[in-house]
Amino acid sequence: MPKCTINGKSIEVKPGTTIIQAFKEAGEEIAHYCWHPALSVAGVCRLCMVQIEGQPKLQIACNTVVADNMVITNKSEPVKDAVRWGMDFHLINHPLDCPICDQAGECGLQEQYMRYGQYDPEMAEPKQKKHKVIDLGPTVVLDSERCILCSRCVRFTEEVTKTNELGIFNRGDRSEIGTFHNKPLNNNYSYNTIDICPVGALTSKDFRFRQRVWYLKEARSICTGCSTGCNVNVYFNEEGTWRVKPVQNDKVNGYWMCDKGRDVYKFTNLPVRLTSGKTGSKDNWNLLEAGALAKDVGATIRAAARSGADKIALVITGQYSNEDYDALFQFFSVGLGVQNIYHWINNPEDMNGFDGLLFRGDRNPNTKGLVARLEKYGVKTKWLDLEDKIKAHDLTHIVIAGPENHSVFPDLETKLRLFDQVPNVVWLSAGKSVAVDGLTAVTTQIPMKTFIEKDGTYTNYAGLEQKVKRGTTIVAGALTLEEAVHLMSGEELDMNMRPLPPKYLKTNFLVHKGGPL
Amino acid sequence: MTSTFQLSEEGAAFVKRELNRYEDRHSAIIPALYRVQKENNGWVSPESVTYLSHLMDLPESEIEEVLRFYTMFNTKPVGRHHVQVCCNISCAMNGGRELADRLCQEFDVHDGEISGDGRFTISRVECLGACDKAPMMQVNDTFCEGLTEEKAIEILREMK
Amino acid sequence: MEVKLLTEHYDKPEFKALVGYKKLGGYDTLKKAFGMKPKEIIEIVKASGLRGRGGAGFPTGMKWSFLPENNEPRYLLCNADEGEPGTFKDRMMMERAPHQLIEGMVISAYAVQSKKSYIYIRGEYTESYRTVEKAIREAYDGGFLGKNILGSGFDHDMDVYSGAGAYICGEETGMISSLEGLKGQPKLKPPFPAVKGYLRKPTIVNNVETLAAVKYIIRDGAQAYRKNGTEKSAGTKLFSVSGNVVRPGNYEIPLGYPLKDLIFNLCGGLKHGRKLKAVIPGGSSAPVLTADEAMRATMDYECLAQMGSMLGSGAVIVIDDSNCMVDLMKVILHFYHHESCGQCTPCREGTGWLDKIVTSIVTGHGRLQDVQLLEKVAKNMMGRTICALSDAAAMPAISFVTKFRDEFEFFVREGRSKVKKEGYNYAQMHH
Amino acid sequence: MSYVVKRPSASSQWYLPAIFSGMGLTFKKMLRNLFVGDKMQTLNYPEEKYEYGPRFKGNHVLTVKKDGSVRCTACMLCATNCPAQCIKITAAEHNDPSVEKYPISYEIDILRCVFCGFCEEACPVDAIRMGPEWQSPALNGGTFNYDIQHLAYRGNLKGGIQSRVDDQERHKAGI
Repeated sequence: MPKCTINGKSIEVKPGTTIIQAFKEAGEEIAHYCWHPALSVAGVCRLCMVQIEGQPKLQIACNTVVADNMVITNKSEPVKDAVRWGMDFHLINHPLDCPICDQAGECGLQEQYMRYGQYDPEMAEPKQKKHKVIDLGPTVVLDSERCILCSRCVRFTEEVTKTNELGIFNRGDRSEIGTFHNKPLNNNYSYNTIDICPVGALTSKDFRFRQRVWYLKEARSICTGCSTGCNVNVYFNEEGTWRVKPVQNDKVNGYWMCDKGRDVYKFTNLPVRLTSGKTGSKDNWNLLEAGALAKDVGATIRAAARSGADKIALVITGQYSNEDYDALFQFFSVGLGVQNIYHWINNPEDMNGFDGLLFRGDRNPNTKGLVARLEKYGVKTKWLDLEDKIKAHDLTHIVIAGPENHSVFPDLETKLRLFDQVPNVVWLSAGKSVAVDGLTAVTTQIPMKTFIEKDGTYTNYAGLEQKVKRGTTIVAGALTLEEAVHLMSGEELDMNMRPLPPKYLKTNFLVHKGGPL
Repeated sequence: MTSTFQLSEEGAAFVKRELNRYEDRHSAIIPALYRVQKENNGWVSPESVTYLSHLMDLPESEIEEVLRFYTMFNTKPVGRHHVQVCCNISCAMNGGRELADRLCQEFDVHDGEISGDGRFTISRVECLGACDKAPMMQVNDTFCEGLTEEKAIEILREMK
Repeated sequence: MEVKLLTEHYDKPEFKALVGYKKLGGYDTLKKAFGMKPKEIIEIVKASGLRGRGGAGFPTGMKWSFLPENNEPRYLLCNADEGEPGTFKDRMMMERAPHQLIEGMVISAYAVQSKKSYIYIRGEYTESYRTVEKAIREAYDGGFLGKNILGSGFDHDMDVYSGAGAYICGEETGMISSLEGLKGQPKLKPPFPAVKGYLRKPTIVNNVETLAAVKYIIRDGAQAYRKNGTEKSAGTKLFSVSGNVVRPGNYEIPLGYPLKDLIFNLCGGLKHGRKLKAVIPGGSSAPVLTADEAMRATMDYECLAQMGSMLGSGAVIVIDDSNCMVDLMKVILHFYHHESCGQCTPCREGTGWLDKIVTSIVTGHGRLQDVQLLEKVAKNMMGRTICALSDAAAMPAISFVTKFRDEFEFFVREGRSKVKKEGYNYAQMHH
Repeated sequence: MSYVVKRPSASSQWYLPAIFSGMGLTFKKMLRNLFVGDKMQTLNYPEEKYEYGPRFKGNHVLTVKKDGSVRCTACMLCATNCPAQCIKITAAEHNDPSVEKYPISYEIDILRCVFCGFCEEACPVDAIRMGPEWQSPALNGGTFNYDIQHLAYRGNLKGGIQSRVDDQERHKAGI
C-alpha cells in the first residue's frame, strides 16, 4: 500500500491508484475535464496538473500512478499558473453563449473557470467557427463550438456501448466531434453522453430549453423503468418533474442509465395523472376525494367478502413498493381471506430479456418483491385461472393495483376489456386512461402516488433492496397504495404513515432558525 | 449521397488482402482509402466510406476519423491533376508562396478548388521534403523541383 | 570536410539494387552480426555512442535495453515519416540505398530479437515507398529476410507502411497510432513504447539514419565509429542544408563540425553576396540562432543545446538578410497550427492562437502587446502536452521574438516589414 | 416622551384675516391659470401626461433586432434575478441555428413589478430596458400581464427599439 502526501494530507492508497483518484480519496479539489472514473484515461485536457516533489516537470494526475512516498501538490504557483492558462486555452475558442446554453448552471467550464480561471483573457483574435445545432438523432443536439474536445463521449461510445458512432474529425483547432455525416446517435444509452459532457456541446432534446437548471431541485430516487433499478436523481420544481439523471452506484448501474429509463419522469406529471377519485362507469363519472372513495369502496368489499371471499379477485402489477405489497396482502389475503390473487405480467415474452449493459426486459421496478410476497402468502394462482373465472362469471368484485407507468403495459386495453366483465371494478393507478374511463362495469378509480411522491423499498432483479425517499408531491390528492389499503380496511390514516424526518421533530425549525423566542 | 460507390474487383481484393497483411485490421484503412481515392477520381466520397465500412467490417466513424485526419486524402472532388505547391519555410524563402499565387492566377483557380476546365486543383501544402530544390511542387505523384514560375507554368500547360 | 560513411556509395546508381549493393560489400555485416550474440550487438551500439538521428538524440543502445526481458513478441519500427520542415535526408537514404537501411534494420532486429519490423514512410514519399518495397522483395528473394536468414536460425519479416500526410506521425507514438490504423495521435507516456508500443507490445522506434548507422557500427566496431564526432556526439550525421545557400543539399559530416564551415565551405556560402541573418540548425522546431551564434556553433548535440537550440533532425535552414523574420515566423506557426493533432488543449488552441496573433501582425493589424503575448502564450504551451509538438511550436516562437524583437515591434508600429524586400503579402493573398 | 403643545395665541383667534388672505391667493392663482394657461402648475391628467427623462425606470421595453424580431434569447436571467418574480418566459428552439433559442412567450406581471431594474441589469444582450413610460392603467386584471406584443411592439414604440447588441455583427467580428 503506497503512502503519499497530497497537499499536506498523507493518505494510503491501493497500488496502481492514479494521482487523480488519490486526490478524490483525499477529498482534495483538482481541475479536470477529460478524466472520468468509468472511462479510459485520455490525458488531453491537461488541467489536472500536479507538482511532484523531485520532478522538474508538472505531471498530469490522471496518468501518473502514485508511488510510495510521493509528495504531491496542486496548490503551488506553477501548478496554479498552468491550470489558469489551461483554462484560458479551453476558452479562447469557446463561444461563451451561456445565456442560450442549456448547460449553464451545471457547466464544467463555468464552475472551473470561477475556481481556477485567469479572469483576464488576452485573446483578441477571431474565434474558430464550427458547426452549431447539429441534430444527432432522436436524443442529442450537438454544438461543436462549445465542445472542448475532451473526448469523453467518444470514449463512451467506444468503450461502454461499443457502438462507435461518435468520432473526432479533422485535426488541430478545426477538430469537431460528430457522427459520420450526422448519422443519428441512436443507441439506448445516448443520453449518457450528455451527462458526461462537461460543457454544453451535447444537450438533450428532451430537456432542451424547457427549464433552466437552477430552477430545479433534485431528489435521489431509483429508475422504475425496468427491474435493474438504476439510481437516479429526479429533477423537479413546482411545475412538475423535468428529467432524470443517473447517480453512481457501483452495485447497480455504475455511472450510467439507459434512454428508456429517462422517460420515467414523464408519467409523474400532471397532464397524464389521475388527479382525483372517480366513481361510476362509462360517460358517467362522479369525482370524489380519493380518501373518501377508498373508505366507501373498502366498506363494499368488506361486505362482499363476508358473503364469500372467493367472489373477490385481486390483480397486482410489479410497479409498487414492498411496503405497498405488504399492506395489500395483509388486508386482502390475511384480513379478508381472498385467495384469487393474480400477478399481472405486462410483457411475458421478454420478461427475462437483457441488453448486456443495464436494460432489462422486465419493465417493472419490483417484480422480484411481488413474487417474494406471493410466495410468502402462499399464492400459487395462474393468470389463466382468472380469465376462466371471469368468463364463468364467478367474480363480483375485482381490485386492480394497476400500473404507474402505463406506457410499459402494451396489454392494458386487452386486460381492461377482460376486467370489464366483472360487475365491480376497483382501479388503483397513478395515471389517467381513456380505456379505464370507458369501462362499463361499476368502477371506482383511486389515484395513486408515483415513485417520486412516496417512501418505499424496491427489490431489483438481483434481489437488492433499495430504499427510496419521497422527493416531491405532484398530485396532492393521490394516495399511496399503502394508504389506500388502510382506508379500505376501515382504519383511519394517522401521522405515523407519513413520518416526518426526525430533524423536524427534534427542533421546531422556527425556533431553531430564529434563536430563542 | 444517392449514388453508391463500389471498388473494382481488383480493388476490393486488394482491400481484403491489406486487411490480412497487417497485425491489426485497422491498419488497412489507410491503404484502402488510397485505393478508393485512386479509383474515385482523386477523392473519397462519403458513400465510399460507407462502402468501405461494409467491406472492411469497421465502423464508419473510425474510417472517417482517419480520412479527415490525414491531409493526403481529399474529401472534396479535385481536378484531374492535383498540384501541391510547397509553401513551407525553405520554399517560402525561395518564392514558393508567390509561385502558388502565380499558378492560381495563371490557371484562374482559387486555392484548393478545381479550375473551370476541371484540369487542376492547386493547393498550398506544407513541407514535402525537397527543400534543397526549392521552390517545388508535387503534381499528382511526381515531384517537380527547382522551379521558377515560368518553368512551373510550362509543366502544367503540358498537362491535359 | 565531409566524411562519407553512410553516403559513401550514394552517387553510384547500382547501389540501389540488391546486386550492386552486394557487390559493394552489402549484407556482409549482417553475416558478421549473426556471428555475435544479440546482447553483444546492443553493447557495441551502446559503446559507439550512437544517438537517435530523428530529432531527440536519445542514445540508441540505451533505448534498446529498455525492452522488458521476456518472450513477448516485439516490434522494430523504422521512422521514415520525415516531416520536419527542412529535412530531406531520409528520403535520399531510402531512394538511393534501401538495402543499407534493410541491412541495418535486420541487424537491429536481431539485436533486439524482434521478428517483425515495419518501415513507416510518409505518404508524400511515393518514390521512396516504391524503392523500399522493391528492395524488400529483393531481400526476401536473396534470403536476407524471411525464415532462417542466412542459416542463422533468426526469422524476420519486414513490411512498409505508407502514411498519409501528417507531421505528427513523425512522433514515435503518433507513428504507432497511425500504423495501428488510427488517427496519428500520440499516446500517453507512460507506458513507453519499449514497454507497450505497437499493439500494446514492446516496440522500438528508430530513425532511418540511426538504423542505417547500426550497420557501420557493427562493420567497423564501436571505436572506429567513435573516431568521428565528439565525446558525447559520436559519429557522422547527415545534414540537410536548405534556404539561402549556393549549394543546398545533404552533407554527411562528423558531429562537432563548425556550422560556419558547413555553410560557407561545403554549401558555398550565401547567394548574391548577402549577409547571414540567422540559422535554424535543426529543423523548423529548433530555436533560431542569430548570425553571431551561428558563427560560433558546432554541429553537435551539446553545443547547440548550450546555445539554447537543438540539433534536431539536422535540417539547417540558412536565412540571409533579405528575409523578414516576422514573415518566416508566420510560415512556421502556420505549419504547426496546421499540423497540431488536436488532442491536447494547450497545443490545439495554442498553435492556433499563435498563428492568429502573428497573422494579425503580418497583415498590419498587430497591437504592441501582441509581441509579448506571442511569447507568453508560447511559454505556457511548453511542457504541458502529451508530445513535443507544442514545444516545437513554442520554441521557435520564443526564440524569434526574443532574438528579433525589434523586427516584430517595427512591424507592429509601422505596419510593414523592417527588411527592404517585403515578406509575402498575406493581406493580398490570392485565394 | 413628553409633548409640548403650543397654545393658540390671542391674535390667531381672529381667523377672518387669514381666510381672506388664503382666498386671495386662491383667486390669484385661479385667474392666472385662466388667462395664462401655459404657466399652470398642474396637469390635466389623463388628457395631458408628464414626460419623464429618458433615464427614468418605468415600464419595460423588449428591444428588437434589425429584422424586427425580439432580441431576447430567453436566457431567463431577468426572471431569475427578479425579486418580485413577475417575469415568466417560455423558451423554444429557433429555426435559425445562429439564433438557437428565443422566447415564445414573455410575460411581465406589471402589478407585481417593483421597478427595481434588476432585469435590465441582468440582461446580457440588452434585450430588456426600462423606459420613461410609467402610466399603467387598465380596465381589467389581465391587461396588467404584459406580453411580447405589448412589451416590444406597443404603439408608442413605433415598431420596436433596436438593441445595441447585434449577434450578426458579433459573429462577423469573431466574438
